[in-house]
Amino acid sequence: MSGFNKVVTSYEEALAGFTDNMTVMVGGFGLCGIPEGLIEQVNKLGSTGLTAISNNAGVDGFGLGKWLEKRQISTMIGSYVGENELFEKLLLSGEMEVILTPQGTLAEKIRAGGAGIPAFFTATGYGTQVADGKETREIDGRNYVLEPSLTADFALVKAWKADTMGNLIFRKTAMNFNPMMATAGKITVVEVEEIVEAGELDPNYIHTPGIYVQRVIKGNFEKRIEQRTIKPSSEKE
Amino acid sequence: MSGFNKVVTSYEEALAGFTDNMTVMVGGFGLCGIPEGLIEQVNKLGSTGLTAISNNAGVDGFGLGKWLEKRQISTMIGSYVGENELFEKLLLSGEMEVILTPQGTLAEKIRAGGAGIPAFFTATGYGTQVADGKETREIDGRNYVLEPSLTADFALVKAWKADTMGNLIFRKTAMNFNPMMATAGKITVVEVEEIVEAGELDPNYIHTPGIYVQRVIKGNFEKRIEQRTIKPSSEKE
Amino acid sequence: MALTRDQIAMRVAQEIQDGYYVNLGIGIPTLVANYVPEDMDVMLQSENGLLGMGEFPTEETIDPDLINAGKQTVTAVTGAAYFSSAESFAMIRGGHVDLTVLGAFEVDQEGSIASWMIPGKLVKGMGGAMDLVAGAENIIVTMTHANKHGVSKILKKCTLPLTGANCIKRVITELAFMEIKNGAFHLLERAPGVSVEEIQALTEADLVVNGDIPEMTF
Amino acid sequence: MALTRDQIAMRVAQEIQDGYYVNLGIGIPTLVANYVPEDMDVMLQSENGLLGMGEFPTEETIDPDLINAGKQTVTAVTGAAYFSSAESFAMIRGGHVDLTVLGAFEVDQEGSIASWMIPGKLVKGMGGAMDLVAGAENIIVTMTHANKHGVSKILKKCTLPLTGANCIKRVITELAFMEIKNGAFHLLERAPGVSVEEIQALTEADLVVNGDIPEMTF
Repeated sequence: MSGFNKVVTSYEEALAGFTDNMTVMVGGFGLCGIPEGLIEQVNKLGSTGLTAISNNAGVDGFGLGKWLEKRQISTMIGSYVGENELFEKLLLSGEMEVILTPQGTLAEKIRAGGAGIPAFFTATGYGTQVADGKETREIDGRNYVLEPSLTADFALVKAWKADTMGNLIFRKTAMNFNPMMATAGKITVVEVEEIVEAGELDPNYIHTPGIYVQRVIKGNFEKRIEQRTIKPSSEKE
Repeated sequence: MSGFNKVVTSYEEALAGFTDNMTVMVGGFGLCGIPEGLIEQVNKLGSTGLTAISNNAGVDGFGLGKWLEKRQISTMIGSYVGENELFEKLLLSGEMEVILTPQGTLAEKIRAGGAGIPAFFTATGYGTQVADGKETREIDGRNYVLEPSLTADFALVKAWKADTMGNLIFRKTAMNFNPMMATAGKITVVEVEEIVEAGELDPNYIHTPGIYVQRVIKGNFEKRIEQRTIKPSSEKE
Repeated sequence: MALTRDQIAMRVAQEIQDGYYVNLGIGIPTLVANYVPEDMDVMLQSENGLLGMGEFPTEETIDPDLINAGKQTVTAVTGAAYFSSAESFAMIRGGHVDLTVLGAFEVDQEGSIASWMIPGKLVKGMGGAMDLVAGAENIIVTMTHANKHGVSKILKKCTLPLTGANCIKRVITELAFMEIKNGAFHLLERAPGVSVEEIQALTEADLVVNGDIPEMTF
Repeated sequence: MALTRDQIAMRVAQEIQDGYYVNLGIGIPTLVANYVPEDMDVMLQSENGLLGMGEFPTEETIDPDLINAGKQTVTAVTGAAYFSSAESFAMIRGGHVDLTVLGAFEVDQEGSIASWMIPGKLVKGMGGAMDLVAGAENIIVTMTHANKHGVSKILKKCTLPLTGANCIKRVITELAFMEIKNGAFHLLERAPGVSVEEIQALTEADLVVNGDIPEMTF
């Protein structure tokens, strides 16, 4: 199925057409389920003026933290700064514009963008600074905020397995923002742990149908753990 | 896990609390993936004044066609009348109120209802009678209609397998409207082909997490086919 | 001579590209699948929740849980995926389907289409048609140019309840391939042996004819 | 005597019912899981995309693909399910979670809560907190009654940027269990050995004290 073979073999090819000032979504929650090699490649490209949409911005020196170090992001749309000191510094100094967005609203804005819904109402953030400048409305006695959807020039997604046609499955909580972002990129590039032949994934359990995916590349993942929490050895089941 | 055992063993129990004038969602597309036994039970109960939300209304004598025969539905919200003669008759005579809703808008209204989104904009139906009386708005040069979400007192859902905790998987195109409806019912009752122990369904491939499900019952399905189309025997692969 | 239903489908199929995700409506559009060039692959989307619709099943493989949007039993091809109707229309509304082909009762020079209802006579419901016309960038409408009494269906303004407003750009009838732009139909191709005058006679809408209009080739 | 962090968690746990789906925030709320009564089952929801969060893993079972909303490595219990963050917040916003427990910097008598930002000092982002307070019918806030300088955090009106307006109904501090209704805090229970006067002294908000206020029991 030549027309449906989405596999590329180099990161250059995976990010062909990626330029300065683009809007780019990056999957992952913390460092879990991030497209490590694609992030690295954008860092190598050195593209600047990016609007990055991602729940977090990695940690100092890893994940999107690398884009911060190189000052590649001019606007960051995310929900959590967390323990990323450089992020907090760039935010407080105003060097980088940061649009803090509630996590669920962020997820839904991306899902809406991919699904052709330009805006929706949500109760989240009503009465807070998140609602500043946005339309609000009372519906059936509750107050809601109108939230516009999000799309991107590129969506950089991490999946567990892809078939050659771009059908995807994710693994455990490494799924997080990846499926919605896959739907919301004009060009969706997916970095996976394993590429299988079409037909090897059960059609009944595909998380993201290939129609959303333009390119697939096999990556090598470090899978760094942010909070390594282990059951104390004294504790028994 | 006593508190999470959602299995009931009789249809009476499955529909306990179901009364006249309720709003009820019924899964299925045509006769594919409909909760046959639950539909039958509502027919037996003889409840009237129902607002039924379902893509179709079955066929004469089967599925929701039986509710039509008994005049149990006062308002039908669906997208397709199709070849159901009684439905068309009740619609044209005005005996039953029918709110024809585009299929994708219907699916999204139900998904939104379950997801706490009270209303969203869609381009579907703009400039048609579907938009009559609804707010419209131009966003980034396109015209959209504001659609309120849908919820129901009961959602009657058909799944392939459930575990005792109400985690569900659907099979092939029998999925259709069932997953969204499962999220949008105050009481969601699921009729399945097989009930398995908790832990037997792979957590990575559960279509509907048990949090949305209140009751599960094992059914026996006729699975009537509406359009039996077979490859002519002369045709070879 | 006017095209047969199969010839209309053949002409539509020429617009398909390798790797297209395509949604085909009921009727003539369904026939398009038969004429996809051998060296091209397309994936058919069925809006009830299937990407990768295959041919009809055999007696042995028939499965009541596997139907298409026309409620016919079908099969799934290699690489197919099943999903909910919400996901399916997310694809459609979100503009992810490359080509949509559907029938119509009427189209007009503003790009509006009527295909779902004849008041007092025929009420089938719009099903997914309104979503399809609103969601697709690339739509081809297949229809007959006029009814059997010779009354044109290619109109200045649709008379029937609309399925969508200002959304149709290309129409293929048994007589002509036309593009809608700047408030008029533009004649692109004629059916073999059909004259511009014959097309003009059955077109109520403004029809722009620029230079020589080529015949369709198959 | 003021409650310990674990005692606050124990008191929260008494509000849990068998079969509850519960979302526990970071800090004291996390401890609640340790005090769920033996004869009850709860399923913990983690908003990154897990229903049925289990205890921390061992060195052998640790999996970087399995973390909770606090980004800690965890396990999943029998009957768990994984899903996207969109689905996760559909659950939360749609009101499907039975109980949400989370911390706060301040709460006020209008039911507003501030928990995510101290201007110029601390910017961590709201994460899922705004969705949780907007989505849950049943929320318990756990917090300290006052800061270490004795300045009350139980206020007439929050001074910090809000996480949510008019959404909190129950608050448990190291001193008291209070309900918010009709524009005031209502004292329901005292920590063992803590007097109403001590609570009053550290409460800036209007505090309604009706009759004898029982001590908490554990």
